[in-house]
Amino acid sequence: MIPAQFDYQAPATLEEAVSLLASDLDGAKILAGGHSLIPAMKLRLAQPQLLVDIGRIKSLAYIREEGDEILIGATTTHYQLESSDLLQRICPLLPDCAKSIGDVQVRNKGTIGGSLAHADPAADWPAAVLALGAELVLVGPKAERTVKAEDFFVDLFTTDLQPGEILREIRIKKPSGRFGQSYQKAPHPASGFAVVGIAVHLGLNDDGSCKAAAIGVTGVDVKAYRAKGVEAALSGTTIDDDAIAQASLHVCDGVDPNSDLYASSEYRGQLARVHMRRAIQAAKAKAQ
Amino acid sequence: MTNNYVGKRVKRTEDPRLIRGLAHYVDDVALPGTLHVTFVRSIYAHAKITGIDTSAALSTPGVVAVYTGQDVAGKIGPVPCASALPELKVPDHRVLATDKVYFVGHPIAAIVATDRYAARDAVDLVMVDYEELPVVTDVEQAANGGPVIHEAFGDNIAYKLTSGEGDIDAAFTAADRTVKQRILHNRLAPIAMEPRGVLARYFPGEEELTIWSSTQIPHLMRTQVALMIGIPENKLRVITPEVGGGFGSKLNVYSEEALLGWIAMQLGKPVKWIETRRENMQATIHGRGQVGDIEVGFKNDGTLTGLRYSVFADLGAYHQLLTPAIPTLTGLMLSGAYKIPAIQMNITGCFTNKMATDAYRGAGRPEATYVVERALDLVAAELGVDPAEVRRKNFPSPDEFPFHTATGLDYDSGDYETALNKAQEIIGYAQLREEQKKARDEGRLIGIGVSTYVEICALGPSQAMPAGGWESATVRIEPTGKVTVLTGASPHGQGQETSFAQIVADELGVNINDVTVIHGDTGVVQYGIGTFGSRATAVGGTAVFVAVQKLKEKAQKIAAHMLKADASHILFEGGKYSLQAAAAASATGVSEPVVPVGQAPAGALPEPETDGKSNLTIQDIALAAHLAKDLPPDTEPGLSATYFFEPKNFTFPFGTHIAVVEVDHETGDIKFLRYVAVDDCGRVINPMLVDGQVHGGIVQSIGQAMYEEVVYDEQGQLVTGTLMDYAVPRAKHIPNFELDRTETPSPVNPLGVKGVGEAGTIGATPAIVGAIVDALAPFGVRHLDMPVKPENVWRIINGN
Amino acid sequence: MKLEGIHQLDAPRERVYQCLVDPEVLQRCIPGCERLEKTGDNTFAATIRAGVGSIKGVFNGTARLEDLREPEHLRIVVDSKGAPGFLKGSGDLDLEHAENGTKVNYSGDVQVGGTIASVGQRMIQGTAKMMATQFFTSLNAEAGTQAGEPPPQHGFFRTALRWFSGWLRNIFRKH
Amino acid sequence: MKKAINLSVNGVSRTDEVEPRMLLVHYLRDVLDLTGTHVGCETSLCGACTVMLDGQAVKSCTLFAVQADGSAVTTIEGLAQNGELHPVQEGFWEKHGLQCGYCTPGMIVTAAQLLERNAAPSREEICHGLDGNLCRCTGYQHIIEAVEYAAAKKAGQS
Repeated sequence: MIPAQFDYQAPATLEEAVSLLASDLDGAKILAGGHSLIPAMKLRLAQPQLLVDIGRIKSLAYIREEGDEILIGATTTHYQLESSDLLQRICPLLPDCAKSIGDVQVRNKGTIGGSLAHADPAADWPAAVLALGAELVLVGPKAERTVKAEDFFVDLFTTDLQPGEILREIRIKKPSGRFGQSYQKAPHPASGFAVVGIAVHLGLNDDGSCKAAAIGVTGVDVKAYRAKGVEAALSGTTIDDDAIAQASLHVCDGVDPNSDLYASSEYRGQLARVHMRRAIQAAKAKAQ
Repeated sequence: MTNNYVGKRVKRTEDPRLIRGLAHYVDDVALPGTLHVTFVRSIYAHAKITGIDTSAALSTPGVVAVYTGQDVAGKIGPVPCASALPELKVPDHRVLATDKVYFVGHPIAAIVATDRYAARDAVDLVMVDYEELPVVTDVEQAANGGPVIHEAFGDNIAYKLTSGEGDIDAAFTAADRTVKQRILHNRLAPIAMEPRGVLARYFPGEEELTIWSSTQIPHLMRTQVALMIGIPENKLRVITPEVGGGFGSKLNVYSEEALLGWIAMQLGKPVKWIETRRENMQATIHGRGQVGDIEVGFKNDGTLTGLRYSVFADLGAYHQLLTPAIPTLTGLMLSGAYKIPAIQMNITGCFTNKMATDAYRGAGRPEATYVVERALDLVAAELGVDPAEVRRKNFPSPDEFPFHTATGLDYDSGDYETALNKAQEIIGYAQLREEQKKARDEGRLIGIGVSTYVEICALGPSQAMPAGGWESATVRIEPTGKVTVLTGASPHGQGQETSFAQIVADELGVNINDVTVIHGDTGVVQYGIGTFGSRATAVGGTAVFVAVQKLKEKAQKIAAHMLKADASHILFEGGKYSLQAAAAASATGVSEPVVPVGQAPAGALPEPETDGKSNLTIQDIALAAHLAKDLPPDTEPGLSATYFFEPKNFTFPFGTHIAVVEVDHETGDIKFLRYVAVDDCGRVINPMLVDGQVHGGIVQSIGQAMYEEVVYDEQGQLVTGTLMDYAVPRAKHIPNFELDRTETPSPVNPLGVKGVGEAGTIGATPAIVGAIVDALAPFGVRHLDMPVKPENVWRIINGN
Repeated sequence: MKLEGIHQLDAPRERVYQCLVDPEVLQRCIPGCERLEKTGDNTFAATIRAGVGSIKGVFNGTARLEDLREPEHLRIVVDSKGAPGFLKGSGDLDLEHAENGTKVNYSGDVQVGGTIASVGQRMIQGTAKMMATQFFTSLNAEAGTQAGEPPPQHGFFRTALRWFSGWLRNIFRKH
Repeated sequence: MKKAINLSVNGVSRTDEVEPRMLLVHYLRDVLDLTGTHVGCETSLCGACTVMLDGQAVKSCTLFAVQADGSAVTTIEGLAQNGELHPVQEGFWEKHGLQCGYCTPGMIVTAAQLLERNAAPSREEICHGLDGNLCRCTGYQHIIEAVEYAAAKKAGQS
């Protein structure tokens, strides 16, 4: 319940945060909403020496359109994403995913950037950003770089963030043309984390056939991944029930699903297939 | 007497402080200079302690003291076990481990520091060297040659007991058929929302120790802790402030309570320990934890002939207060709501490398009900008849009460069929079965589960209880007319501050706001037993009721004196004593004051004016009784009465629960479609409180049936160590409950009440599991073990 | 918890074996191993900073090599304790000749206790998988150099990890 | 090293020096003696510690007091205005939405947030809104009814 001691800094700017982080590459940690880090600290599973609180950098919390992109600041809370009219209009997958995270208290404080950087294998956001082909903007002491979501999640709780780097922004191409999106999740009854979570973005041709599908899967493997087998199987089909069912079978291609007290590997695989099918169907139903 | 409150939906008098955040739980009590205690607990399930190095912890800023098992050896007596069973093996259970640890969470050292943060820091600095020993967590392995936990005993069997009546062999010979089933009762964590907590303060001059504890049994705890630390019982005061739920987990005497008291005496400063949720999962008792084999004999027409149940009870590493007794309660209730000529139960209680099991809401009776109800479902399946009909067939009829069971009990009163009928009517049973058939044809899996339960409440006659089964009450009316009720029951959320006030307000004809119910302070309240076993209202409420009658007897005498009439002519109605109309005319002055009344000193209370009055409120009388200027001869001043109520029997509430579920073919998800509960808890004091008890009980049943399970791995590590993995039901997990009642008063107490605190946890699990099994009946399933998780369901549907 | 898997390494069996019994190499391969000091024949004192992401704990204990049958078999036994609990396990490694290298059959048993056991239920398997993957990835890199050559660089591991973790994990299963 | 914080709690301005690791819930309880906010778990799952931080319901056990620097906190003690119960408090009393009362302050604050965002929630929306709060006594049904009562009451007021 009580974390170990640490030092705390609340820089006013991102530049300051970067330099504070650089001052102790091993012991410093970024604190955004704190809803991944603080629980770990309270159990003393994480004992950083220095917390650099970027939650106070107001300019890091935003949702805006710019050209053909949606830009989301790293410290934007789950609730801000859930309740954004703009997103509801142009990219409903984000609010859809946001509202299934944790509970209202967690959504009020937890941030998208914090969640992505933490890379919990059962977190919801990784699935959504994968399905949206997001790019993540990382800022370090020397330079800023952009990483594709697909390359960002490296392993269990491990991302491409290098020591000293901070996730600054999430960039998403504005979905265009005919499309439908959905996030379907089987929550753990105790923790609320995704036993499986499936985020689907379905691009449709004028005739209603599948132009391209992009699908993110969380909870199944040690990290979130793109279900490329499903995407490929769906592509070009008329997305009828049969095609959806067949494509969904590929959700665990190349993956050995996690096994834990709640769900065995076999059952988790089944949940992934079922939720995949339901997510695609829901996305199709929502397609304009 | 008035009828303003009892039986009505009266808003709780407890609530204004609770809803405004102004109530005080243990951790909310702040004493200046309080030191904080944390515990170093074992991370191994079974190991020798080969060394403890506390030096680093002691040199941490803020740390005042560190105590190990050696430091307290010989100074604090063993943690008590109050269960007396023949040849029971009782391990020496010390407040801190000495040479060995027996379960993960076993306390090893107590750290005292100036604040919570420093105390927690020091925990990481105590170095304990362990030598691991072989671990046994499976109860049957423990019984059958697994590693021995307490070496002196030679094996892990704490006791064996056979109970029941009737010729069991003849019963099975007489049977046309039998069904057998192995049944598991999952180990559960009570999870009171407020974890345990203790605050202790010692005044060396007065030699007075005060312990604030989140407990259900302040007086019993006082006695035991006084014995443990060797101080006179009347120099120890136990205060139970607001208690954030107990469910049996606080019906106990724990290491920490005595230890904190002892530390406060050593250091001469207040010391506080507040349990963390992880400690609560590890080191507060668990419930259930039985695995047994049931066998039922029956005739082809469904008539039951006999029932046999052999069970291994997983007691954990040590006995807590009632650990060994809990499975014996299962034996008492194995007749359920049915006429069963012969019943036999064989219990083998075993030690395992886990936390002790003990009373958790229902305590042994949910196990019995679950076993019997599952068995009845199996009988129905075997005979191909409706499960409700098998039940109906075996009910005793209302005129058979008191009904003697082959478990040795006499059920007080009951009308089981009426409750069943009512539940079936509400849910539209016949039509529901039709709809189920139709749904099945459409490929939907809908299941209906029926449970007709009886429970044993109002624990209980002292003969059957380790520390007495009575309850106490004092009712007094203060000079200003305010009514004070002191109850030995120690409610912690059940709402007796309100329901007892309802009883008293009606009996005295006063406004409920004039009644204050005080409980949970041994310095204020006469000795009492406590709140558990659905006893507070049936036993404690009766004590209050009878105490009020005693008080009224006295008031009546005084009233007669004041109204100058014979007591037999005084009528008490609407809170007023008055001369009966007919008698008024013949009223004569009964007596003159024996002692001449002097002039009242300035500032004295105004004397009641009685001259010329034909009636007096009981509050007028209370004032007169206190002023004592003009009382009948041989009358003690004051208006107060105390009563200790000893019940002659338990009470036996009952009811019918029907659950309707639908399971998802693909995911195994279980969804409630309906839930109807018709409960009969005798006379109802406050229907709103009764509904609340039933709701809460059912949801704990939903937890047991579908979500909750304390899991230790083979090495004895508690892998469901937090609420991340141990699933307590949330609002989204519950159905909309449709409740109703029948009301069969109990003849055991003058109130006619039976108790309702555990009804939901006892009645609901079999209905829920029965419904899930029924939904899966097309797959040939007749039983599933709890918790029934979606994966289990999915495996059944998919044949693996 | 049981772990079992097969790893394909590029180096010849003898070289892989040599790496597995070389404390310096082992220290570099065991994820988070900050110290591995020889204390006797095939026994070592070890300090391991184990964990994933921001979740880390320092464990002190012993490591022992047993049942050494060069170049085909050995067993590693680890027993350690730290503030978050204890971590112990044993693993049997069977090395087989394979085309272009060595096939390592691995079968082990991992036990954790204390905080990690009570709170990390859903992550223990993943963490074990990940650490084993890291171990074999590093081992493959180490075995790719000759004895006495400078060890591969840190940066190499990072890159290698990213490339290898995906396919290695797939052949690594829990039972 | 201690940090200075400045915040408003239930409308009262507070200045204190706290260790960075001090949790907001401990600051409220131990420093300000506002003990209505409770601690029921260690893993941000029970919701007993819920307070409003700048108008948003948050779990005060999962925030450091330093993070609340410059913010306005409302605890259960600050919910009633001018001696009048908040409609949600009233609902809990009317509908017997509490038994032991331990989860109640967090439950009430969360429910208040729910009604601010959705004046007429369905039963399902209420359950979703209370997903972060555990109650072990009531079985939730009366809590749901309490929220419905409060919604109706608020609708009547406006």
